[in-house]
Amino acid sequence: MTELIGSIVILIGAVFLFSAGLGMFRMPDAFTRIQAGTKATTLGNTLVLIGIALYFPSWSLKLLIIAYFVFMTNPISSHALARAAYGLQGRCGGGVRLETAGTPDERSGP
Amino acid sequence: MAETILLAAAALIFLGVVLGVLRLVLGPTAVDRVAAIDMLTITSISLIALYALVAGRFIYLDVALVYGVLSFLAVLAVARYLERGP
Amino acid sequence: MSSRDVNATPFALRGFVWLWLLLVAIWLAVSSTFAVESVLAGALISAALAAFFARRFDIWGGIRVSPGRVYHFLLYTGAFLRELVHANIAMMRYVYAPRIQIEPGIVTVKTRLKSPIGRLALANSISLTPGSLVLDLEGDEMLVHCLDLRGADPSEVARGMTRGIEAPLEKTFG
Amino acid sequence: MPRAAVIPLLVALGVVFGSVAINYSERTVLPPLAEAYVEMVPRELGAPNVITGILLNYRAFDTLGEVAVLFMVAAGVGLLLGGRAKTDDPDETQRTAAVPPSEIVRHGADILVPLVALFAAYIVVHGHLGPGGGFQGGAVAASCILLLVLAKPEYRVKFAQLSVMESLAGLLIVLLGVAGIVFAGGFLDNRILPLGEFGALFSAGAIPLLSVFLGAKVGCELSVIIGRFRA
Amino acid sequence: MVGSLLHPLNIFIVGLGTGFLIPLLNRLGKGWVAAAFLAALAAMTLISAVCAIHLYYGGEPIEILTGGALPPYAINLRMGLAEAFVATGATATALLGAIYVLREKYAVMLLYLILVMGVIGMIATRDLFNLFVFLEIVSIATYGLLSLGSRPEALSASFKFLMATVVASTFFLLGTMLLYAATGILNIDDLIAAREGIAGPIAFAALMLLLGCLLLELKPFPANGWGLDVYETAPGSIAALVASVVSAGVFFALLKLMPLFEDYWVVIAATGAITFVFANLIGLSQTKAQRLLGYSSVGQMGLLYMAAALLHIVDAKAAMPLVIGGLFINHLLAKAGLFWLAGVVSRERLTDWAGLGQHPIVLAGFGILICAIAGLPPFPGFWAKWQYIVSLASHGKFVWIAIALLGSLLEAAYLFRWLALTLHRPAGAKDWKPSRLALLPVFGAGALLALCGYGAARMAGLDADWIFLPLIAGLAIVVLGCVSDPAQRIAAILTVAAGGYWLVQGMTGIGFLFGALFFAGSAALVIASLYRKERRPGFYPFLVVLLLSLQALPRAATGLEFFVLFEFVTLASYFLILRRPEARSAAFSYVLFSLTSGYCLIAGFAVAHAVTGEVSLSALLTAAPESALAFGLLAAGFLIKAGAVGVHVWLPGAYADSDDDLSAILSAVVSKAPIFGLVVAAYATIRSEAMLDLAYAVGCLGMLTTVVGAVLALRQDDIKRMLAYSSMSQLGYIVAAVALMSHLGWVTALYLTANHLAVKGILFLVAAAVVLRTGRRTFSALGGLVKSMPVTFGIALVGVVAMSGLPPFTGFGGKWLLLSAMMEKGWYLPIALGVLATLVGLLYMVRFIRAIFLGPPRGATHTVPEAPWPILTAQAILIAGILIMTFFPKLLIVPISEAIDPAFASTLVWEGMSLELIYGYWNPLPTMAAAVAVSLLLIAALWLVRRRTARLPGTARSANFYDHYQPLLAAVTPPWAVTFWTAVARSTQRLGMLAGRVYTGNGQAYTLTVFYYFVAVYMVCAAISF
Amino acid sequence: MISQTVLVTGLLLMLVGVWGMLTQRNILRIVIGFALMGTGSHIVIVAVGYVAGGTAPIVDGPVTVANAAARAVDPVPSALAVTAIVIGLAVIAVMLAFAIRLYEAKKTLSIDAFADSKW
Repeated sequence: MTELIGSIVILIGAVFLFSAGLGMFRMPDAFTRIQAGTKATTLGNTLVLIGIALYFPSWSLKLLIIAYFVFMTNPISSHALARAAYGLQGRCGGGVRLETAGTPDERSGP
Repeated sequence: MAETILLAAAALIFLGVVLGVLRLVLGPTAVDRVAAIDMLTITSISLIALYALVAGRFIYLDVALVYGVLSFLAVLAVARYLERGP
Repeated sequence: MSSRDVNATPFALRGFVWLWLLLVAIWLAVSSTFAVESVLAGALISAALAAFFARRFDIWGGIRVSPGRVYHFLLYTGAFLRELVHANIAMMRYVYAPRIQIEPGIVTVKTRLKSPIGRLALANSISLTPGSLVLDLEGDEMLVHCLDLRGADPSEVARGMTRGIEAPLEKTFG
Repeated sequence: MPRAAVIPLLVALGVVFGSVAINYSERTVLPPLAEAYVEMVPRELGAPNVITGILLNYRAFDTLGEVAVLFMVAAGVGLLLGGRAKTDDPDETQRTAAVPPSEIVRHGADILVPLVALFAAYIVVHGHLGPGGGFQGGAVAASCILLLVLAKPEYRVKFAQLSVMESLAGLLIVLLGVAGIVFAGGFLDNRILPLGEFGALFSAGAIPLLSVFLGAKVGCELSVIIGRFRA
Repeated sequence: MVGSLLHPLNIFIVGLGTGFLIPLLNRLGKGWVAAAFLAALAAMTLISAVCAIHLYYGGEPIEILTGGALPPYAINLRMGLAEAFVATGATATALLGAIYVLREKYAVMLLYLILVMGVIGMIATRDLFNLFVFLEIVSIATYGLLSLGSRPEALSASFKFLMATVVASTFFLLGTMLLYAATGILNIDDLIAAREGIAGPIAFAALMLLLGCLLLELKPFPANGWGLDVYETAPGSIAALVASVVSAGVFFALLKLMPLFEDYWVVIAATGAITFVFANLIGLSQTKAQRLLGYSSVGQMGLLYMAAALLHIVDAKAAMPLVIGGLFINHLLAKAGLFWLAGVVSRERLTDWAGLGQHPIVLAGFGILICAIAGLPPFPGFWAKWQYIVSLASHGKFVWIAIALLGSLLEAAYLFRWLALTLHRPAGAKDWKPSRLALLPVFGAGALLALCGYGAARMAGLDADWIFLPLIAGLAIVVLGCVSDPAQRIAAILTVAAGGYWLVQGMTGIGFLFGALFFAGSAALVIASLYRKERRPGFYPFLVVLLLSLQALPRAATGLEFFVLFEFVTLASYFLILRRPEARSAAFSYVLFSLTSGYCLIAGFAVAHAVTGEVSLSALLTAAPESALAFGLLAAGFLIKAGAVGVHVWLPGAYADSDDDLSAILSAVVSKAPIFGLVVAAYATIRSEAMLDLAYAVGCLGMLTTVVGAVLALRQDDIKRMLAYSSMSQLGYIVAAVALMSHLGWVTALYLTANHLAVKGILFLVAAAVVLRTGRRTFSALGGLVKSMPVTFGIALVGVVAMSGLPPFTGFGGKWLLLSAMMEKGWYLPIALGVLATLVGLLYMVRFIRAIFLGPPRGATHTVPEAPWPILTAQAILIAGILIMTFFPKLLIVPISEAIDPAFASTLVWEGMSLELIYGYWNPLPTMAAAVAVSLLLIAALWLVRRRTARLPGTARSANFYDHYQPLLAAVTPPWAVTFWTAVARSTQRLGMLAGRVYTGNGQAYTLTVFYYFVAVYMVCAAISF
Repeated sequence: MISQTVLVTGLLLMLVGVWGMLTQRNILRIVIGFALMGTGSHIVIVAVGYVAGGTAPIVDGPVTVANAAARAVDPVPSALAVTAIVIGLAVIAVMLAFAIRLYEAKKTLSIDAFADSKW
């Protein structure tokens, strides 16, 4: 029974992961892609790990650590990425609405 | 039953990966690509964990952990690189 | 790495203890075994690492534990998880919509938090919830990118982001 | 390079690789050498991880060479990048300072670095038990330095300390190898220490020890390399 | 305990241990680092050397086990004799070169040390993947060391190097793994044992990847631009390391895996051949020192693996140590030495090297290394090439021999041109002082080369140590020269005389006759050299080497001995000619033609050896008729050296532009060496009619040379040039006489040889005296010396009469004998040519006397003193010889007949002719009477001419009596030969420049070439195997 | 089947790397080409070691000393891959260091600017 529940949890996680991929694909600009793609995965990943923990309860401690680690790192990396994108685009004040397709061109070289 | 569901889950995740890879290839900017990589790494952690489950091997989780550490650093490094500009 | 010359010792010692305990806990979780030699090795390694890092990173020195703080931390956790699921589902609506209709923008969010770890937790929480993404954190202002600002008041959106999270965090970390 | 010149090459290489790929058939049994390893490593070395057993005993000479490679790269990159004038390019330093990492990244690093270091230690000492070992652990350890470098502009990699550490670790590895000649069957033989209980943390002879030295050395070397690239 | 300390495993422990220790020691101080570094290198050298010695004396190969398990499971290494030898060479070279990096940062020493260890690992390991690891260790150490060249072009060259070698090592990795996939084996010994089973597309691709990597690492043409750029731009010490030590490791790896590539040996050989030829071809047009050395290195490696593959093909296991080892050690030490020298000199362009001649020590080192690279004796490359050619000749692989020789010739061309450039300092060249310490490794390499050369000589089967006598004597004279100049001169004369006397002792037959001639001529002419009062650095040592080698020549019993001495003669005379700045281009063409001749000889001896199966020269006697090729090659070689028409272009310059006393020696004595060789070679033709036709062709060529030489001599205005062409003409007679292959012919040949030796010695010394006293050397600027130099005039008259075939002196008898012998054989065309040549000869000889001595005096020449005593003494001795031969011909002819009797006693040619018959031609009174009458007529004619010029003093027409012949002469002797050879040289150089266009300097293009090279190797091998 | 897929992936990655290193102008991109080629070769190594239905050769949990030989994949390529990866990393590090020096020398990263030595 726990296995079935576990697998269903995993499936839900997989749905989130898939939608992250879809968001990544469909969203119009870099910021929104980061929003949809890299962060929606967190929940999906957590759910998958929970599902696995239901299969093998003895693994749960380590899975917890992995989940914790992802929770720690994922916002930091996406923040750094967004900040970089923002810096590339040029700074503007708070509350300003962004052009949806206004991402900067790819730069060549360092 | 559970196995079928797992299979479906794996297929879904795989589809997500394909979409991510598409974004990685299409770009158009470096930030987009890195964002795609970021997304792919987390998805990969899930995939590795899932593979550990299927193979029934606890030790594979170590791989997921190390992978998480290193790929986080990779994304952070590229982000910092982009931030410093050309 | 900043070092504090004055009254460094008690601060560092407190940091050492918390870091050590955290690391031992993580070690045990990661190795998932309670064999004597493993625990011993973990304790030793954790002690060494804690001794090495606690002096260097003052963030660990700011941690204090009391039942009230633990309670507020749990409150924060619950609020955050709820927010996380909520935001993810909201995100799925956008993603699966036939046409993505969004109006992204940037809002400024003010925060009262002072302790580094608290500010970090707040920013991470905001970043982790899809729909908002912290672009920068300077002083008491946070620049947040919002996925959709259609028909919403930016300041209202900003207040909504910290609601339920900031208060328990302030109680926990100061 | 004009693409017209490259395309025929890729076609030709594709033919070569294609002949390999088409004719490759998946193995169904282990080749004799591998089978022998799989049986010998747990039995003779007492290490559950066959790969580590191979790397740190049977093919330890390779591993030593690999350590030498990293050592040389650390030295060579130092030669290439270390001798440059510190402030030869004002632009460069200014640019680095212009965009300091955000507070989130800095404090995130504060929290993550000890964690990552712990993972590194875990991976190094579990080299003979799980999918880890000196190299992997060393790489993770070096990623601590990378994290610091990324998150803290004021952080300076301490090349002198690192090079002393890596030298000491290297010497210890060589000494361990020599000890293998004196006390066991040959150069870099791990059976200079008791094999211990199979699967325990302290087991498999000198493999954990070697793994720790390797981890320290690789970590230092990669750190030096990372530090040199920071420019 | 000592044994275990010297175990080869300790090389790795010491190498890595010290490497790891160096950063720690650096905290103590730089001195510690340098000391540990040198100590570690020395320990590695010592261990390898002790292993090599141990194995040489029959020790078992030393197995190095690691990991406490046996080979298929654990990595094992092996120190066999070959491994130990190569390792010793590599470590010794590295130790010598270490001096140059002692001042660098500690990281450099660390990289250097681990690189050397890595090379030994490549040499010793028996595991394929371990080989990859060591390959990478070596590569990465190289990359690190290349960063020492901090100029932008050095950096970009390093990056190109990086790109290409990374691709190559990826090939190796992939190949190793695919081979493992196909066989499940990583141990090289097991792979070789199972090589029959290595089949199928995957294994094939794996083998090709491995082969491709190893070939590419050896820098084959055209996929080697990256390597050349590095050679050009890296510091000399690092380039030396890459070119010698690193290449040694890669080459040995290829050698080790050679059995795996059994079906593709021919591909390897072809790769090497293409590389060798093209690298040297492109080397011809280089202007930068290190790039030139780079081409040479690449070429040498090509030769090395071509030889290795070919010896595998012909299964000549016994020859392998000498050929491979010799070529290897030769390249290793010599190339390292040259790169070091380039680093010490640090002048990029070749032309900037001019003026190094100011430093005899530098020059000596440079010369030694150049000779070694060019494959000249006594260095190991020479013996190795000899053995290579002998081994291949016995399997009929003539094309491969030709390729090796062609490439060597091209290489020698640019090397010797470079050497010549350094000798003479243009005005305003910068002064430069070499540091003694920096030159130490260069000389260390030279000394090791000499040592290895001796060892290689023994391996090549040379057990006649007296062969080295000339060199040792020369060395002794050099040492003496540092003490005192007069002592050196006296010692040189005494050495030549005493050494010659000692050498002649053991000779018999024709050898004895030639030996005696060489001895007498050398002893007489060397005295003349005393007339030069100034210091002549390098002259006496080389003179001693030249004359002693010459005198030793007839003593040679085997082809090898003969050839070695012949090369000594060539080399010593080359350096002697080169001493004069004006003779630079002459010396260059001299050495080129001499080397060509040498290569013909080496091939000829090798073929002879293959046909007869014996090394002895006398075996040629029994060799016919299969030895037609051998005879053809030998004859070609000797004819080139004798200055036969068509290939005579080197001759006038070499004889005329060298020092005056040297010209006498060269023309009188040294030119007889090829005659002796021809006599020896002609043994081969005795036994078959077909071969005698060949001899006839040689005879016609000889007579044609005589005519052309005479006509050309007539055209000259320069005294020495005229004498030089005259020499050519006279040698033509002798060649024809030898080619007669009859008893009478050979008697004539020897008789003419003796005559020419004496006469040309006299005449060149006359020229020397004239030049000394008047400072002029053209006929148009001289005249009337008879009053001021009467003795010289008399001597010259005797010489001219003796040479031009007029009675009463020896020349007459010689011509008479020759014509008789030709009549006997029915050679009518040569007779006609001979008569024509004699007439022309008469003309130019008359001119010689008339223009110098009898014509109207010019300038203040009538007040000059008589020739100095050393010249007169030498001339007196020679005249004494002529007189003896004139009045007591029996003294000469009887021994000659006796000497050649065994050769002809039982031949077809010896048809019923008897000794009495010969004397019948020679003695009759009428002949003598006619001769006296003709002489009187001649004197009368001369007197008349004198009267006429006296009556019309100072008119241009009478002064240049022969001017009106000039248009005619110019019409009949256009400079065909010179034009032809110039065109050959030009087009060769142009071809080289054209081929050099593949080096665009673009790293990506080079990488692309690397890939295409692999694909080409793959396709060719696929065509071979499927 | 699995190993063939992986093998083809590795080989294709190598080809991509080759394409990149030969057609790109920017030295950093060229280095990336090399890195891709190296990674491709490492993937090939791993593919070569796969045994149908095998699992990691680590004695733990379901894999016991007794059934290891039957269940494990070939450990040799994995062991070699570790070495190869480290070496590949080292090489890339050196290449990047050279790239930095090249950039400093000429203030450009275009490979065409570095065609110094010829003929």
